[in-house]
Parts: sequence; structure tokens; C-alpha cells
Amino acid sequence: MARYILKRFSLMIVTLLVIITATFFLMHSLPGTPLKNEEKLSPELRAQILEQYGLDKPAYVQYFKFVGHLVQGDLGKSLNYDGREVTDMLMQGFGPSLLIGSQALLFGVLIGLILGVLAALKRNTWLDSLATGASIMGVSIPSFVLAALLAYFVGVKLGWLPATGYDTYSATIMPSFALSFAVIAQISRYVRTEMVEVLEQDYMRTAKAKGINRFAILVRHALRNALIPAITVMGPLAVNIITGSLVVEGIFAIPGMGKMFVESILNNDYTVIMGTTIFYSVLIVVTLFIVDLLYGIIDPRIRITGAKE
Amino acid sequence: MSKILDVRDLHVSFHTYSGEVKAVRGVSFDVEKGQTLAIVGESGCGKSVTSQAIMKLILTPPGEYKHGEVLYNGKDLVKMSEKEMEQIRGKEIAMIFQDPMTSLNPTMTVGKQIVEGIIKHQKLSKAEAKEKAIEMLKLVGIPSPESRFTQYPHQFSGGMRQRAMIAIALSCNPNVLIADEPTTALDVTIQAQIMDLMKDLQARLGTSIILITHDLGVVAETADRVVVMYAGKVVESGTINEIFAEPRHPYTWGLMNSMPKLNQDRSEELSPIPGAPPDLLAPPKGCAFAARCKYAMKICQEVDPELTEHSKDHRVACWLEHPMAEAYRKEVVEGRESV
Amino acid sequence: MKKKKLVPFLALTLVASLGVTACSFGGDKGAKDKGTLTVTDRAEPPNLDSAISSDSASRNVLANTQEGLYRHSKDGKSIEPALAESEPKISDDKLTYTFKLRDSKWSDGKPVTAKDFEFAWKRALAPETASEYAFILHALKNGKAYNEKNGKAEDVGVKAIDDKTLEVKLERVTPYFLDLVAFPNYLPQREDIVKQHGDKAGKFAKEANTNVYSGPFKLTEWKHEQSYTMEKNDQYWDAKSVKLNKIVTKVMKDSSANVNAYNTNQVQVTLLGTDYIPKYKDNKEAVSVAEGSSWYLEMNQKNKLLQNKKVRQALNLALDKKEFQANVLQDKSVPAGGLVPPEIKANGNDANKLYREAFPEEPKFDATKAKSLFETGLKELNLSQAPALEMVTDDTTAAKRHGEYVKDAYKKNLGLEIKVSSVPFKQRLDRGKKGEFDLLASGWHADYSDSLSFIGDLFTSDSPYNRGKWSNKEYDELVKKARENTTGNVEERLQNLRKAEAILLEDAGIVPEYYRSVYYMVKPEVKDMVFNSAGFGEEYSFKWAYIE
Amino acid sequence: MSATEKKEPILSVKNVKKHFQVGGKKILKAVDGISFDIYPGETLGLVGESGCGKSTVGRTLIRLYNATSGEVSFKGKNVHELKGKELKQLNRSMQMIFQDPYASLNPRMKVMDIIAEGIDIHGLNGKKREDRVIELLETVGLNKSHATRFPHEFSGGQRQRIGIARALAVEPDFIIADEPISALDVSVQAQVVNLMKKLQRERGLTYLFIAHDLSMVKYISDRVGVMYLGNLVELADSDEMYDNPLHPYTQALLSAVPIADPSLKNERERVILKGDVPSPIDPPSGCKFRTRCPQAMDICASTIPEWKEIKEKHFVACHLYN
Amino acid sequence: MSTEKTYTPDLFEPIGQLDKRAEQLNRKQVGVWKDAWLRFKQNKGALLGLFLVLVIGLLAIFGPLINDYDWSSQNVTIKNQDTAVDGHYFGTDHAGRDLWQRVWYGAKVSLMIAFLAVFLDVIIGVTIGGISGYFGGRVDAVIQRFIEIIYSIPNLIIIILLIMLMEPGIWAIAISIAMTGWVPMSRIVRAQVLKLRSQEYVLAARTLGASHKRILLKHLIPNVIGPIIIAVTFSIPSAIFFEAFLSFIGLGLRPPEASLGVLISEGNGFMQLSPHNLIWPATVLSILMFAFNMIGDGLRDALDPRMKK
Repeated sequence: MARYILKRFSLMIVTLLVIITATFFLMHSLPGTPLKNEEKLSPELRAQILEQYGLDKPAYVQYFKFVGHLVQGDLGKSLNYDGREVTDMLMQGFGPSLLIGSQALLFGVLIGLILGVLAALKRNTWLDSLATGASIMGVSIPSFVLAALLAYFVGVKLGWLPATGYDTYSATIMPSFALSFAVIAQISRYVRTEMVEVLEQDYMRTAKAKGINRFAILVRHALRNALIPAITVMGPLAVNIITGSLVVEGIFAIPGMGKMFVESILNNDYTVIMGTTIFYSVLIVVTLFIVDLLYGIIDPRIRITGAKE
Repeated sequence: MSKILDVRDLHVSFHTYSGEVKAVRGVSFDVEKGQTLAIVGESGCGKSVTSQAIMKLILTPPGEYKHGEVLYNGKDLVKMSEKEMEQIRGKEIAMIFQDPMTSLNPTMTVGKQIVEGIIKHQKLSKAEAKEKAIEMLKLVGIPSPESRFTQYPHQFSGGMRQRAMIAIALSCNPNVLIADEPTTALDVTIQAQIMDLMKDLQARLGTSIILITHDLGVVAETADRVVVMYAGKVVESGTINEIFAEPRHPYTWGLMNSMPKLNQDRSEELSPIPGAPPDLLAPPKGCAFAARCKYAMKICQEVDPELTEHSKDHRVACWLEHPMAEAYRKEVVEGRESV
Repeated sequence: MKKKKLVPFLALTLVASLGVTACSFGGDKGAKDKGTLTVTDRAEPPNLDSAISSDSASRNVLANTQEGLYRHSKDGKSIEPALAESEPKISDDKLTYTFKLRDSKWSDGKPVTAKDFEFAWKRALAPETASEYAFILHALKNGKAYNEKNGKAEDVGVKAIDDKTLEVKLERVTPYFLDLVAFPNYLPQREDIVKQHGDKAGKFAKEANTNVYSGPFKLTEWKHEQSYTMEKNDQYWDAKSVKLNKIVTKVMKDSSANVNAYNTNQVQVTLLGTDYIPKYKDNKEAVSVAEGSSWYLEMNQKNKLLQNKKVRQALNLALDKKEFQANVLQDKSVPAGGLVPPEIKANGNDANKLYREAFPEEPKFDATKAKSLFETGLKELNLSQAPALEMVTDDTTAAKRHGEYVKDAYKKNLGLEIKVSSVPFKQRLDRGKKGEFDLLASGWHADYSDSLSFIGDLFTSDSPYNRGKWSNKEYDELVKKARENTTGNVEERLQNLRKAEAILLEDAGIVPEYYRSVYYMVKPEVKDMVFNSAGFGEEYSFKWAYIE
Repeated sequence: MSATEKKEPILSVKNVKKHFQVGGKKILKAVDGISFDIYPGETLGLVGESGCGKSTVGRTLIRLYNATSGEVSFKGKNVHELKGKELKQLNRSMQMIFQDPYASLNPRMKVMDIIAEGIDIHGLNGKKREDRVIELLETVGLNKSHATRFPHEFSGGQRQRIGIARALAVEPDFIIADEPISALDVSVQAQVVNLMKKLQRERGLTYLFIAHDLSMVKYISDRVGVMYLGNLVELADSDEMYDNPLHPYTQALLSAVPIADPSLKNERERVILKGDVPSPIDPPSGCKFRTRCPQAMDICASTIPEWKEIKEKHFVACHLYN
Repeated sequence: MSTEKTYTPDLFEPIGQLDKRAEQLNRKQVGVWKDAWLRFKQNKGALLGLFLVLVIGLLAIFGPLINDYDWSSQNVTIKNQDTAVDGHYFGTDHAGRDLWQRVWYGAKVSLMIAFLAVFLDVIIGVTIGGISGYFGGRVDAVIQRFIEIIYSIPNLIIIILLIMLMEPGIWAIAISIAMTGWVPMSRIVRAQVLKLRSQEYVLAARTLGASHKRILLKHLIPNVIGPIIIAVTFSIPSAIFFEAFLSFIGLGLRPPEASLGVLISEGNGFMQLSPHNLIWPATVLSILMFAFNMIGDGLRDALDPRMKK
């Protein structure tokens, strides 16, 4: 097990290095500089400020410098935000994003699970149609359209929940919901398919032949086996939520990472681009890793191969 | 002896996109206390469906109980609610399945899978149930049952899995054990172990067994009575000796002749049954076996023969049994014996 | 068994994330008491160091929390002495200004001294500060030299004679110097505070509680990326004029978020996004504020077609600026006939009148004439058909709309195909700088209220901001005269600038389009909030604002 | 045609090993040094329980796997050194019939194309392709109308016969039948077995018949080899093997076969083996069977028994016969 | 005999075994694809999806011929009309352009981008997955590590950077989407090829001396097509979504070019003033996503042997 984790860990490092390198050079080939007041800068002043920030050096020199600092845990300072520590900015933005993201994930997984299980159990009944309908809506309506509609109709027209901002807990409900919609859809579809398959497995028949009641069979035998494959989509789902948050955070004026990321790219804010990229990459890589571990924990068959030495 | 289970004119269908598959088309047989009844037939003949139908394990939909009753100690199981069935399953009638690989839940320890039924039916505490489960594992011959108790099915070999299945099935002392091809997936040496174990346990516990198999060898060595099925129907039934010594249905003949005997001369040809079983989506008119039957008569294509009693136990569904075909039958039997 | 661990795991994640963020939920926001005003701004101030401030978000905070020698007055159009006791003493050669400071205190009770100004200005010019807006202090003697590492700090023309007297020497006659002094980069700074937090990039100004304030309000809370709060500064010299106790500014970029927040009474003042103008322009709560900016098309002189004067003129005449303003912009922007916006002063404080009032220039549109000019131009170039042109614009909504309109108009009126490339702001600048465009949609905000900021800084042959490289010797000459005006004859200076602009327009060096204005939505109960229509520095001031 | 002793073996296997690498550094010794000969026109049966390596033997002979060591010579040539034309020739003269009638036919190809695959590959243009296929179909008891159908329309027995026709298309001398009947119903097994015997009679084919069904193996084979955990433990003429099994494993195997005659039920003495087959990744030392052998001795744990001809043409590897 | 019926003796004349009939095939001849189609037809939702895709496809091609406007001409005097007058069936947009024209033109562009992206997905995915699966061993290990790395890269970052580097256009967007979209495709192909490679019919072909080419063309590819088609029908809606998403955050096509994403992005701004600007393109987008997902579900049920009953 330890060896497996070590192996995964080294692969993670390589992955991150590739991402960092690719992003760094792609980013540097973007036109323009990170200077925020470029419009008004005379060429002399511009050159001088670039020198001040060390941006006049060739990209590879900057790259090695960046990696050097990174190894020491220093992500550098924002160029656009006049030297605010990127780490501070990330911590600031991560809070709201994490809350909304994890709420969306939790909400989406719970609802999706319930819908999926119901649909599978009541195959070809109105409940199935309802659940399928909900999941189809979820995949068909883009989160950004949904977010805009929610903000206007629920927030402004009905006034049920705050339309924007991040002042009260209630303000996090709509953005979380908008983000969770796609999760509900994916999870419920997935769980339904898996559940239908599991319900037809031989061991379900064995359990039934033991005289265990329906509910116990469902909980003890079916659900867990149906969930195992569903866990594999958790990684991509987390990524989806991150993607969705880029827009949804804007629409609801949530001071999160997504907003920061888009802004940094538009501003050529090199250090922040790198910071957010690394952060997102770590998040994804770690999520995938956790998913794999969870998989091993939940599915005893995997644990053995995972521990194989 | 008393009948513990009496299946009467059972019909089960499956609804698929291409139409209704009539998997079981009127099956009747009974099981007596402490005896072993074997149901034999080729794959797709409806023997597995019949066995699952007894326990009401057929998923509806796509399955449907069209007609018939399954009387267990006089009570009709087909009419029972799911709740009532839960009291029957595992406790009164238990079942073991063909493929021990897929029939055990891969994500639950073997111990838990045994304990589950014990807790449900015997109202024991968890600790007592565990004790009982370990005892069962010991009974079915699994070495070091305490450590095996906490292992998962994938850590068991095929034979051990089937033993564990038997432990599960027998843990609540059922009156009837339905064994659906319990050894098909196993090697001969393991098959011998398992069959031995089943016989041994039957002798100790007095369980009635319904043994579903396609292997006449296994039947010959274990069964008291035999039901031969073809295309969803019973074509012949009788005691073991009647069926093996004096088979009366051409299909039964076919089954026996298509296997080499251990002392069979290598230059002698086997006699296979030509063709393949009919498609139960559209069962043929008349006798379903007619098309493959060497001795088919005109009527076989027109009218389906009914099961008729040849002797007290021995019943056959074949037009050759009809008085009007007596002469022909004699001819046929003589022909067979002369070969 | 293990399944049960999944639910607690997820729950734990949620709890953890709640924990991380719980602290960021403040108390009751958007409180409706009369002392508190809630507004939005589109961006988070990167930091509040006046030496490096270069964006409107930070200027909006600086102008309300700090006080300089001069400030924009209540009418929103002129300037008035602030920490300067009165008008400065100006030497005869108009190169030395001597300011007397009034008695005033920082928010920690210490007096504001002339030293604080000297320190702040020199710090802004210091090369290691790397202030992107340092050029605004280049008006000071040796300011540019020091800033560009060609001079020493001691030689810069700012000096605290004593605690109350500040002597400023200028590089050359600058009639608009007092306007500059009202600019946030000319605010004072406390050396001890800056040094205490010791960071060249203004660490002291990155949080609410690390700085001291000389203005009407002090920053008391700063939740980054989310909101910041200003409260009344009791130490402020004119505290009696200040009526608001508290201003909460929420950071909201998305225009729909802004409107939604306004409509649900979460905020009382917000900037109206382009898309919402048609819906709200006739609303009583909509307040139009002229920006003092000019928007125009630059034509790349590397392109053969655009070298032809008739073609350029045709491009100008073929664009109906009035229709564009009325139907596309739909706000109170003014269709432009010239380069300099009407809010810009004609001659600094000497002749306090607006440039466009002095030299009105109507926007021109004549499709027929444009077509014939265009065809003549093509003939001159021996072209039967004009090649398609690429127009580079920003990728904001407004810029995209603009691009669509121009494309359609030239196609309709000239039969000229335009390929519109909407690119991010940085890319637009980059392509402009490298001359990778045929037409470039540009805009210019004044840095100081004088027409030189447009005519002088933009279209001389050597100007880095002259992206199309239109060049005219006479124009250059006239600008040079106006800029290096050593005689102090302001009337002649003004005439030179005017002549230069006329040359630019006659030769169609650019296609002027509009002088932009923006809409704010302001709840009726908000009174006396000043929107700065002078067009530079901060956008609004709360000093006199109150809630009815 | 009967097996003639004078003839040279058509196929000679000498100490062949096939090891697989599984999960890193572990080695699965699927076939661990076996030797035997097959003579023209005979059928050699190969029996053993699942995982004993019998299928691997078949696949190694026909070069689906490369042998780890040892030599397979077919008609005097080392199979594993063939290249180009000679390899193609081998592909023609040695063919294989597979176990799973559902997996052995490409579901996307018509029967015509499946059978003609060998003809296409080897460019056998002697006769018209179509006629040849029809002829082959008729040989295996099917007919012309079946040629345009897809495999999924056929029953298991029919599919297996199509598989045989495919192998016959290249006119091989030697056919490896890898459990050709174990997936079939009893009534159908005989169809295939009869067909195979008929073909052997008519065409003088040589078979390696791999199976776990001992009664069928005895019926079809001239000689039978028994495998256990990658090794041959016994090899003899069929009748000799069944009448006089020497190796304890063979004895147990034979006694475990259920006999379809209830009258014999109580007469047979059965040897029931304990436990399961050990893992081939980590097999027991010495004689691999010793852990389940009712007659195991001390020597069995330490020494690998020698492969010896105990009687004429009766080989066994067991310490009991030393 | 219990029956009271009487039979005539001629009925008992032996007729013998109907050997030939016994060899006859029972069911009617049904090709693999025909069979899939029969299954597909059973699925009402999938049929509806197919119908909707056809309708939208036809409208995207022929819709613009129905009225007399074109998709790019402005007429600012009639902007934002939400009623269908003068043949403006969907009204007009903010620049007075005919929304009917723009929606169908946009749908066409979106579909083109999606098809292009998915086409690239297939090319890359099938090649890499095929090589990885077919050759296995070390080649496979290397490719799989590589894919693991690609998979962990937050694709959005790469896409955004690429889009900013390339001229935003149909190709740029399609390439960006395909950059990361091929990974799931290659996984599917690899898994299939790995499975098929050891199928007995492939072994049979090998024993017959078939070349790699023949095995690939005759045996592997025809059998992988099913899963590829399924994957394609699920990739198309996600590509459509991604295009819309990129446009929404301002990185897609530039107006006056239209795609559904551009139209939604523009319409979103006018949601409160003239919602039809958002509603029409959002509806068409949602219907497309819905339809392709339904088709995908139907195809999966029809082609995936796992689901076969």
C-alpha cells in the first residue's frame, strides 16, 4: 500500500511538473505583459518596470526562477494586484469556492443518488421518467444559463434568496444549486445504470433467496456495489464543478477562485495564473488520487491489487 | 412419504423487445421429504427458470407468472406477498446457484453474507450468529473458518465459494434446497467434493433437494427421482432407475446416447440429437421435440402430447405412449436395443 | 461497513469548508440605517499605495480616504484647495509653486506635514517603486530623470521648506499643474508607516488596519475580493462636512450581478453595464456621468489603402456616429466630431472653460460623399476593389457591439469588408503597439484636464500611443510649441493645440467616434454623492454624501 | 487409418516451458517443461483441471505464444524459428479449433467471410472462393443458405462447426482442438465429436484434443496425457490409461467422473481429493501434486519426480514408481 | 390416455426425423446493425432525440432560406423586437438582426464545431487508444502514463491559453476542445481493443496467419465501432456545451459571427430587457444537448452488449 501511494505520489509530481511547464510557456507566449497600466506606459518606463520585476529575462530563465521559488513553497506575488502574495489570494478565494463547490457536490451527489436509485428500482414507471427527466434537464441546461435565470427569477423577481454576494449563508444556496444541477444529472444517470446492472447480478438473487427484505438488500447489497463505479466519476465531476464555477461565481458575485483565475488570464497576471493553475491541478490530481483510494477502500477486490508489491 | 413441494402447471414468460418468451410452459412435479429430485435438460429448456420461479426470484417485469401454482406444504407460493415470501426464502426453501463467482456479493465479507440470513430467520444476536456461521463454515469443510469468516469472496477459490454458498443456504436448516447447477462451473475433482458434501449434509439434516443439472452422471449418482425438461415442458419424469433403465421419451434416449460410455468402443459413433432446441419466442406447434426426433409421427407436428402415467411414478409426454402408436413403439424399442 | 465512512467523509468536507469560510460571513450587511451607504465597484483595489495606484478602484478609495493638496470639488467639474490652505504662490516664470498647508491630522492624530508630501512624491518617482503611473509626476523638475534612473532623488523639484510649506519646482510651464495635484498619485504618505511595514510595493496599503488616513473616511475593514468598508474619520480637518458614518463597497464584476444587487436593494449605488442601458436609461435613478474620454478608430499607415487621404476621409464620413450613439450605445455618450472631449478644460485654470465649448466640432456623416471619395481613392490607387480590412477591438460586450456596427456600416456604405478581431484588452494593446491591424478601435482617458493630454500625447509622430503612425510635420511642430510653451502665453498655446487638432481631423488621421459617458444607478435616497465628470482621478466622492 | 508406430512423429515437443509475467516480478509458470510426441493420424488427448496449463500448451504449439524455452518441432522444423513463407506454410498445416463458440467467430463478419478468411490470407485460388466455402459448409453439415448469415444467428453447435470449417479451409494436417465441446450442450457435443472423427477418417488429420471431460477424451483419443500444474504427470494409450491409471492424480481424476448409470452407484470406490489446486505462481516444491496426494511420501516434497516410461508407451512422473 | 379426444390412425404414421428442418435457423435473418436499430427503435426517448437532431439539423441548413434576411445585416431601428413581425420569426437582436437567421446560422456553426472537435477526438483517440491497446506491453504503459498526465491537467487552463494564442475561430475552438476530449475516446478504444485482442476470433485469425493490418481492419475496427459511436454521441453534446461555455466567458467566436454560445452569451445580457434573445438560442442548445444525450442513451442500450437482455 505504501509503495502504491509512493508510486502514485511520484506520478503526481511528474504530472504537476508537466502542467506547470506547459502552462508557464503557453502563458508567456500570450501577447502583452502583466503590467496593468500598459496603455499609458511609455516604452522607456515600461522597459524599466519590466526589468524591475525581472520580466525582461528570457522565459526559460524566469521559468527556472519560478520553479526554484515554487520548491520553497513561494508562489510569488501578483503583478496585477501590486504585489499581493499569490498564496494569500488563493487562500482567500479558495474559501468561498470550496464551500460552494463542496455544497454543490454534496447536494448533487445526494439528490443524484436518490433519483438514480429510485429510477432504477421503479424502472419504467413515472418515478423513473421523473428522475430521467430531471437528469436530462441537468445535462441539457448549461449551468451558466441556469445561474443567470436563477439569479434573476429567484433572486430578483421573487426575492427568495440573495441574488448576489457572499454576505450570508443563504447567498451560497443558489450558486451551489446552479452548480449541482449537472452533478445531479450525471450521478443520477450513472447510478441508475449501475443500479439496474447490479439489481440483475447473481448475488442480488442470492441475497433475495436468503429472505432478506427488500430494503436491506438495497442498502446492504445493491447500493454499495452500484456506488463503486459511481465513485470513478467523482474526479471528473469535481473538475466540472471547477469549470462551472468560473461563470457561476461571476454571475452571483462570489469572491472565489474561478473569478480570480479568469481575471488573471485576461490580465496576464503570470504569478496568479501559475498559482491558480497549480492549485487547480493539485486539486484535481489529489481528487483523482482520493477517488482511487476510496475505490480501493470500498471495493475489497481492488485493495489486493493496489497492495500488490 | 409426503410431498413437501408440489409444482402444478407452472407457466412463466419473459417479455423482451422481440416478444414474449415462454420459458416455462406448464411444468408439474413434486418433491418428497428428504429426497433428491433432479431436473435435467439442455440449456434454455427452462429448468433454471423453474427453480427460480419456485422461490419467486423471477424479476417481474420482465418476467411474468402466467399460470399455475407452487404448493409448499399446501400453501401456494405464487400467491404469496413479498413479505410472506421473505419468511419462506432462506428459512424454508434455500437455494444455491451455478456460478459461485458471481453469486456472492464481492464487497461483503463471506461471514457477513452467512450471518445475514441467520439473524433474519433465527433471531440470534450478532455474536451468536457469528458463532453459528463459523460452525456452518466448518460443517461445509472450509479450513480455518474463523479467519475465512472475515475474508471477501475473491479471496476464496471456486470450490470454497461454492462451499460458502452451501453454508449460506443451509445455515437456517431449510426444508428444501434448490441447487441450480451447483457444480457446472467446477472441475471434476472439486465437483466430486461438493456433491459428496451435499449428500452428506442431506443425510444429516434431512433436507429435500431439487438438483438442477445437465449432467446425467451427476443425476445418476445423486438423485432419487428425475424430471427431464425440454423447451419449457416436462417430457419425462420418474424414479432414477426408471429413467436410466427404462427411459421412454426419445429425448431422454437422445441425451443418453449422445454421451460416450466409459467403455464405449472408439470406432462406434455417438448418436447426437440433430439440430438445436426451438426458439421459445415462437414455440412450434405440436411436440417441441418433433423436429429433432427420429421417431416423429404426423401427429407430433400437430398436437402437443400430454404427460401420461406409465407407471406410478413414471410419466412421459410422447405420442409413442398413445395406444394407437403401440405397434410403432415396439418397433422403435426393438430397433434401439438391437443397435 | 466501509460505506458508512463515505457519508461522514463528505459531511466532514462540508463542515471543514464551512469552517474555512464561516469567518468570512460578516454580520448584517446592507443595513438600511441612514448613516450607512452600500455601493458596488467592479474590481478589488489591488492596493492602496498612492505612489503606485493606477486603477480606478484604488483611486476611488484613495480619494475618499486620503486628502491631497487639492481635491475635486462638489460640482464634480472643478478643483479646490484641500490640505493646501489656499491657492499656492506661483513664481513669475510659472515654474515654482509654493503651497501652505492647513492644520490637519492623520487618523492616528499625528499632523500632516509637508514632509509627507515630499516623501510620497519622491517615493512614487523612485525607480525601485516601479510605479506604472510615475509619469504623472514627470511634471516635477527632474522627475522623469530620477524615475528613469538618470537623476538623483535630491534633485527632484519637491521640497518641504518647513512642516507647513511645500515648494514645488516644475520641469516646464504646466498650466494644468494644479489639476495634477488633485490626482491620487500626488497624495501624501507617512514615512514611518511605510517603513514600518517595509515593502517597496506598498505592503502597508494592502490591509485595512495597516495604514493611516488623511481623508474624510478611513478604511476599517477589507475582505479581499468581496467588500471593503470605510468609516468616518474623526480626525479629518473638515469632518463637520462629512455626514455618512459608513460606506460598504462590494466588489462585483459581472454586470448582471450588479443590477441584481441594486434591484434587490442589496446596494444603493452601482455602475450600469452596457447591456442594461436600454432598459434603465430613462429610469429616474439612472445618473449619467461623462468620462472625459475620447474613442476613435486609428488607421494603420502601413496599409496602402489607408495611406490614401480620400479613403481615410471616406471612412470617417461613412460612419454615422449619431446613429451609433442613439441606437447602439444608447447612453449619454456624445457623438464625436473631434478628438478632445467636452469635459476637458481649454487652458487649465487660466481659462476655465471647456475645450469643445471653445472649439465646437460637429460629427460628420455623408454616405454619398463617402462613397464617391472612397471610389476616387480606389481609382488613385489603381484598385478596382478594396481589400478587406482587419479591425482590432477589445472583447468586451461594448467593443463587440461597436465592431459589429462598424463592420456593417462600412459594408453598407462603402462596400468595404471588415474582419473584426475582438481580442482581450492586453492583446489589443499588443497588436496596436506592433502595428498588427488595419483599423484599431482605441480610446483615451485624460490623465489631466487639459487638451494636451489628447492632442499632445497621442498623435505626434514620435508618440508611442500613435498606433497607426499617422504623421504630420506641421502637427508635430504645433504640439511642440504648445508643450514647450515657455512664454506663459496661454492663448497662443491654446490656438496651437486647436490648429493641431484641426489638421488631424482634416487629414482624417483618425475617425473620431464618441466621447464616452457611463450610467450609475443611484437610489433616490442617496444625495450629494459626487461623480467626477472631470474625467480623471477618482470616479466618485462620498465626502458630502448623505442618505435622506 | 490408425496410428502407425513406424512413422516419425508429426509434432515433437521437447521440454517446453511457457512462463508469464504477472503483476510486476511474479512469474506464472503455466507450462513448466513438458515433452511428448504426436504421430500422424492419431489423436492425442490432453486432460487436466482448469489452470493446469493445457490450453497454454496448445497455444504455444501453434505460436500464439512464444515458448519461454524448449523446442516444438513440427514436421521436423522448429515452429518457433519459422519466418516468412515457412511460417505461412505452418499456418496452413497446423490449425486450431477454439472453446467458446460465441467468442470464436467475429460477430461482424458473415459466415462466408469467416470461413474464407484462410483462403483469402493464403490466396488459395484453386477453386472459386464461394464454391469452396459451400463445400466446406456441407462438409460440416451446414449448407449454402447459411453462408450469408451472421454468427449470432447460429446455435452453439452450429457455430462450433463453422469454426471447424474455417480451420479446414486451409487444408491442415494437424488440428489443435482447445476444449471444442466443453461449452456445448450434451446433445450437441456428439455432433461435433462425430464430425471431428469423420474428418479424421476422411482426411487423415492429426488432433491434439484438449478437454477436461474425461469420458469424451477417452472416446476420441488414441493416447491421453494428464496435466497437473504445468506438468505432464502421465501419458499412455487411452485404454491403458483408463484401465490402469498409475499416477494418484489420474486415479483421483478418473474416480471423480460421475457415471450415468445408477446401478453402479455403490460399486465404485472413489478417491476424493482434498482441497484445491495450488496457485501456479507459487507451486509446491518437489512433486506439485503432493499437497493433495493421498499417497504422498517424504521424498515428494524434496525431489521432482522423473518423467519415465514405466511400461511400454506408458509414461508417468511419480515417486511411487521408482 | 387421459384425453378423450380420438385421433385417426394416419396421424400416427411415422415421418422420421426432419433433419433439414432441424438445421434451419429459427429467427429471421437480422444483421447486426439492423438488430441494433430494432433495439434503438424500442427506445422512445432515443427516437425523439433522433427526430429532434434531424429537425434542428434541417433547420440549421434550410431554416435560413425561409425568410428574406441574412444573419449579419444590422438594422438598428428595429432592435430587440420580441414579436414575430415581418418574417422575423424569432424577433430581432440588439442590433436589429434577424434572430431566426442568427439562431440557425449559430446552430450550424455550433454543430460544425462540435462535429469537427469530435472528429478530431476520434482520430486522435482511436489512433492512440488503438496503438496502446493493440501493442500493449511497454508501448501501452508509456501511453497510459502520458494519458494519466493529460487527464490530470485542468483542461480549461490549457483550452483558455490555447484559445488566447490562436485566432478565435471554428478551428481554434474545435482544436482546443479536442485537445483534451480525445482522452476518454482513447480509453474506450484501448479497453475495447485490449478485450478484443484476446478474443478467440482474433486468435483464430492469427493462427490462420493474418497480418496486423488484416486483424486491425477486419476484426478489431469493425468491433470497436459500436462503442466509438456511442462515445461520439455523448461527446457531441459536451463539445456543444463547451463551445457555448467558451463563448460565455468571452473566449469563443466573436460577434457578429454567431454560434449558439455567442448568441446565449449576448442574449444573457439582455435577459431582463428582451428575454427572447436568450430564450431562443438557449432552447435550441438545450434541445440539441437533450437530443444527443437521448440518442446516446438509446445507442448504448442498443449497441452495448453489456446491456443486452
